[in-house]
Amino acid sequence: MSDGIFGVENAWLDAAIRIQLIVGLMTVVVMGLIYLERKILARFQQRLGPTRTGPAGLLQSVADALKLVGKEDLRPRNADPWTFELAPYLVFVPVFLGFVVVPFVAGWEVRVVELGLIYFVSVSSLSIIGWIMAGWGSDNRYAMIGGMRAAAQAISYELPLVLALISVAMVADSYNLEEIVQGQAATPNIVWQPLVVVVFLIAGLAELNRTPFDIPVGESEVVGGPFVEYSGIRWSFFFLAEYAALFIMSLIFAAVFLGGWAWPLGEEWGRGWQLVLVSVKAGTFMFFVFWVRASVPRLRIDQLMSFSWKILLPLMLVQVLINGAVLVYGGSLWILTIAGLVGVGVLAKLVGDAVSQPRPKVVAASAEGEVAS
Amino acid sequence: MTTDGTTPAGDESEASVAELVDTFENTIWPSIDRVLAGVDVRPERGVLDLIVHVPRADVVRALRMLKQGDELQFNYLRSLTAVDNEADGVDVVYHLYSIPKNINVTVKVTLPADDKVLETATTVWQAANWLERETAEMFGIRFTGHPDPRTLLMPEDMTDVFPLLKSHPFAEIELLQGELLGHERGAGGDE
Amino acid sequence: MAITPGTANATPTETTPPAVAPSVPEPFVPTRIMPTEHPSEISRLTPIAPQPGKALYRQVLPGIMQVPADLLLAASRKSSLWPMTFGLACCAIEMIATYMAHYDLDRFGIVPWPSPRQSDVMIVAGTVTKKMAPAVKLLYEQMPNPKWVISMGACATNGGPYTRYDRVLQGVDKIVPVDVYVPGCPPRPEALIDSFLALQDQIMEERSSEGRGV
Amino acid sequence: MVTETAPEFETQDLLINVGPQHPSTHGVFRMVLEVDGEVVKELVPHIGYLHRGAEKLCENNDFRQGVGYMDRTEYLAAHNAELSYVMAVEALAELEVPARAQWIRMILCELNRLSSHFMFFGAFGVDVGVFGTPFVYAWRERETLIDLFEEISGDRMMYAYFRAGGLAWEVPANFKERVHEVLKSSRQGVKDFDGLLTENEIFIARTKNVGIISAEDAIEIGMSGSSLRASGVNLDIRKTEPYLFYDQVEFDVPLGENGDVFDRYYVRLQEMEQSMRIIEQCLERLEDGPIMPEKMPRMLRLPEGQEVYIRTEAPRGEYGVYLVSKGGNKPWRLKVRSACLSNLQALRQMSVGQYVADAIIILGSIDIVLSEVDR
Repeated sequence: MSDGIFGVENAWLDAAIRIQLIVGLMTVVVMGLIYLERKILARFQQRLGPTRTGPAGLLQSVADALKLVGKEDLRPRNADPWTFELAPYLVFVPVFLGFVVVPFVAGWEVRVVELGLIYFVSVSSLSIIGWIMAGWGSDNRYAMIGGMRAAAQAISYELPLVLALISVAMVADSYNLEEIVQGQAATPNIVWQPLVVVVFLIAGLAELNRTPFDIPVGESEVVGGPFVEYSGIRWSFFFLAEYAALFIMSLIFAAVFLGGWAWPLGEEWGRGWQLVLVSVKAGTFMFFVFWVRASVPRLRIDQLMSFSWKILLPLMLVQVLINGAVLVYGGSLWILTIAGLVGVGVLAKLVGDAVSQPRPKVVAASAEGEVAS
Repeated sequence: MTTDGTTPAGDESEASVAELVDTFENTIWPSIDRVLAGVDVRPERGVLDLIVHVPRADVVRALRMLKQGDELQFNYLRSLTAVDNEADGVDVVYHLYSIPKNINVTVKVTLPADDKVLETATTVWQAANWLERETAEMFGIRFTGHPDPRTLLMPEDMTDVFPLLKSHPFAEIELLQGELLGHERGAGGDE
Repeated sequence: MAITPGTANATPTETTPPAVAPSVPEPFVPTRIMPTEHPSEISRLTPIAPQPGKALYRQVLPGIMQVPADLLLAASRKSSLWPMTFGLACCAIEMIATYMAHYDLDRFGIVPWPSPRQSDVMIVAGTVTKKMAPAVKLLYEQMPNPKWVISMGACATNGGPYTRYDRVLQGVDKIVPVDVYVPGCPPRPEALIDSFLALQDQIMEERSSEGRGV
Repeated sequence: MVTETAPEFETQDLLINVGPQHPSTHGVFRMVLEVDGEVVKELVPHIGYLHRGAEKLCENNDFRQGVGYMDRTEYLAAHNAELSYVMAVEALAELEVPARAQWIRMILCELNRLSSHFMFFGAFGVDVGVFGTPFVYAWRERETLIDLFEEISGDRMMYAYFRAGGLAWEVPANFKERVHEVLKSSRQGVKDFDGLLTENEIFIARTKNVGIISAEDAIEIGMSGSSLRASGVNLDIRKTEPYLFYDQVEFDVPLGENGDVFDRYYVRLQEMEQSMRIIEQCLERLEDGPIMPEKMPRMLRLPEGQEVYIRTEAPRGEYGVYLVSKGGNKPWRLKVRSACLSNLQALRQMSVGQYVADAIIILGSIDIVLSEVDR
């Protein structure tokens, strides 16, 4: 148990200070993320992104936040009052609860929880209730459909996510995030579990409701999904929760798969280098999410569900079986790597031939082509 | 009366009669005349394609014969509209095209100005559905037997205004730009 | 603020005894021709009056703090105007052109948002017909305060080339209070960017007490 | 392809109003979907929100002023719309258009087909779900095309450049080099879209075997243009009834096989390559000469009691102009045959039984322009 931060002995006071640090860090980071996403997406589309508000547009998200605070607070007349009011908090709070276990740098997590991974997964699945409440409470058909879709998607992608984290915990032989990170001082878990990394990326995208899985909030179909009726500060809660979830998911990805602050030589070079390590690794996950959002179309709800239940889940079950067999009977960990790579090949082949056909030949009828009527 | 090519015994000089009665030899009139044997049809030479006048009573019968006949196969209804000629009624115009034969014909039906009722052509082509709804609400024609006679472009409860009729006035400009600057209405060249 | 014709400065000065009573130019009232309304349409086309907001933060803050608060809020509103994706006709294509890479409204913090609840500006881009008018009014009511309307193009300003047809509403300001008019048919993307700059100046002017005060 | 759900638990159908204001209805089109879960049981389209009486107003203006209304009726392909109207007036007034004007008209119509199809790819990409990249790619190409149109006619969208008898004024001197430049960037644009969307697994999964319409139904409903050719019907007015000099250039007409959303997308992609081929051939055969007939009547008066129905192949399908004149300088009746109106009639038949997300894509694949639907 690390001693209190700033030498504070009282455990409660220490926890309170750390939580305040996290909340402060979170608002700054989320605003930076919103600005970064707009800039990076603009760059993907050969645009400039916000440049006018503040130097190079840096104050853009500050302006957005202040404007949203100043907006009128609307509630549809026949909306269900309590569910409508409470939905933003039920989406926002679980994401912040997840930060208790996140290992930023060697001693800087809020609490070292023995079952850290299980706590993170169970807390992050609470926000689905908020989505459904938002969908149901705002008495709008689009919101209703968006809410139902969000529920279906979150449940069907929760299972592969949990199994992925379990199989990594089996390799790292502990649920405590700090021990998982310390165990990776020599080699990060991505080496042992390549298939699990791919499945975690896919399921992570689905959990965050990002393209190609942004079906609940797909603009072209359900016009913003459950958030259609929210405006002003309530809507910004949803918006901040989405980016906070992205931030926490990228930190967990960095910690569990890329070795967090331990790999390479994290212990020896002290906290400064560890901070650089964690931010670079989390940054790659976030850049991957922005990149996918700019280039991949949206899946349909039935394809999304069948992809999770019929492909991701069986693969993860097989992976857990192989992990168990190798770890119990003492085989070398390299067998896991080979099994993982074979799994990635199987996944690619399943996705590949299920969908794409040879390039369609469109018969070009010359002038006197006969008429197929 | 079907012009069977022979000129009626008239007293005009031979030359003027000849070019008066056009025998449409290079158009598709002969085959149409054969296909529409039972219908009293009057041809007219259009600028681009042949125009055929069909009496109101058996227009749908003629259209079905034109479509189903294996000689002409007009299986594509290009467009259906109406022309308001004020005093002498409204004529409904069908532009047909045969994809296999690559030929065109225009079928016209004149309706008297007082009772504008015509049998629907949706039984022959599905394309006529929306075209007839639009023509009905714009000219005040009632197509009997139309599957769903709601208005298409006008609001649902405005079934008594027919904008494309010549009698329907153009709207007056409510506020002229000049008036805001103090000129009286009609001072400028506002005719 | 619509230009109110000649009321403010028409007061004659009493100091010099006027040789002849100064003829106060009575304001010219344009003869407005009543549009030919179909009975069922009159109820649907009643205009919406702009209602000023409540500005709760001004009741909370002490006097001295109100000026910087106004400035800060107006500056943030000015630099993050979210229009609603709401194109009617040809002007919508020019509006899309302004969002795209060549003219890029994102530089000004202007991002099109699909739902009226989260948007501040309604760009009426195209001809407002009398069948579409109730929908435009509904969208305007759904937008939270402080909201602004840009009437883009000749059709939205006064009916444009389609004025002489009675199914077309001669100007969207007949049903919704408009802040900025953009001339052109369709206006060039630069004109739309200029209208946003004009709207931003207006927002900065409106921030003090007698402005919209929202 | 949708499995029948077990009937015993009673579900209540939901009425969704995809209203006049919706990000992917390409303008003011409204459809009311009756939805059971995610499957569309009934679709009722409502149009007329942009009915602004272009036909009635043309009757009040003389023949030269009608060109402006044609631009605004089909605002994505203004040249093609102007072409039909101008050819109708010339047919009635028996005006002989010089060869150079016809070649320039052909080049501009094909260039406008390119810019209209680019707009379709941009809007369709956003419907399928990519956040904005196809739109920006499409507009990068459209901006180069629009710059060229602006150099020629002085306006970005409403050109009014074709006049009864020929063209308004001479094209700029460097016309040929500019067109070659624009073609190079358009070729790059078509390659980008081919890479971005055609090979994309999720795009194929979303669009293959969705919204299928057979050739017979398409003909029965009166569809035209790429949507009809995607169902395998070989009907292209540039081939069947050649106008301008289309019979002197050779090009192919791409046909789809099973008329689904992917075929409609892919036929348009192929058509763009054919258009570029046509433009290159036209550029070689373009020679100097007058662009207006010498003896143009000062006040265009048309003969008494004549009528004509001219149809040309616009990007969305057959754009026909039926012009009736009873003498004088104003048309007695002008009817615009809108391709989108007929293509839209097939929407209900294609979308019933599919998912809600598919109904949105099917609407996008027909590529409608609302001011042409409602005129």
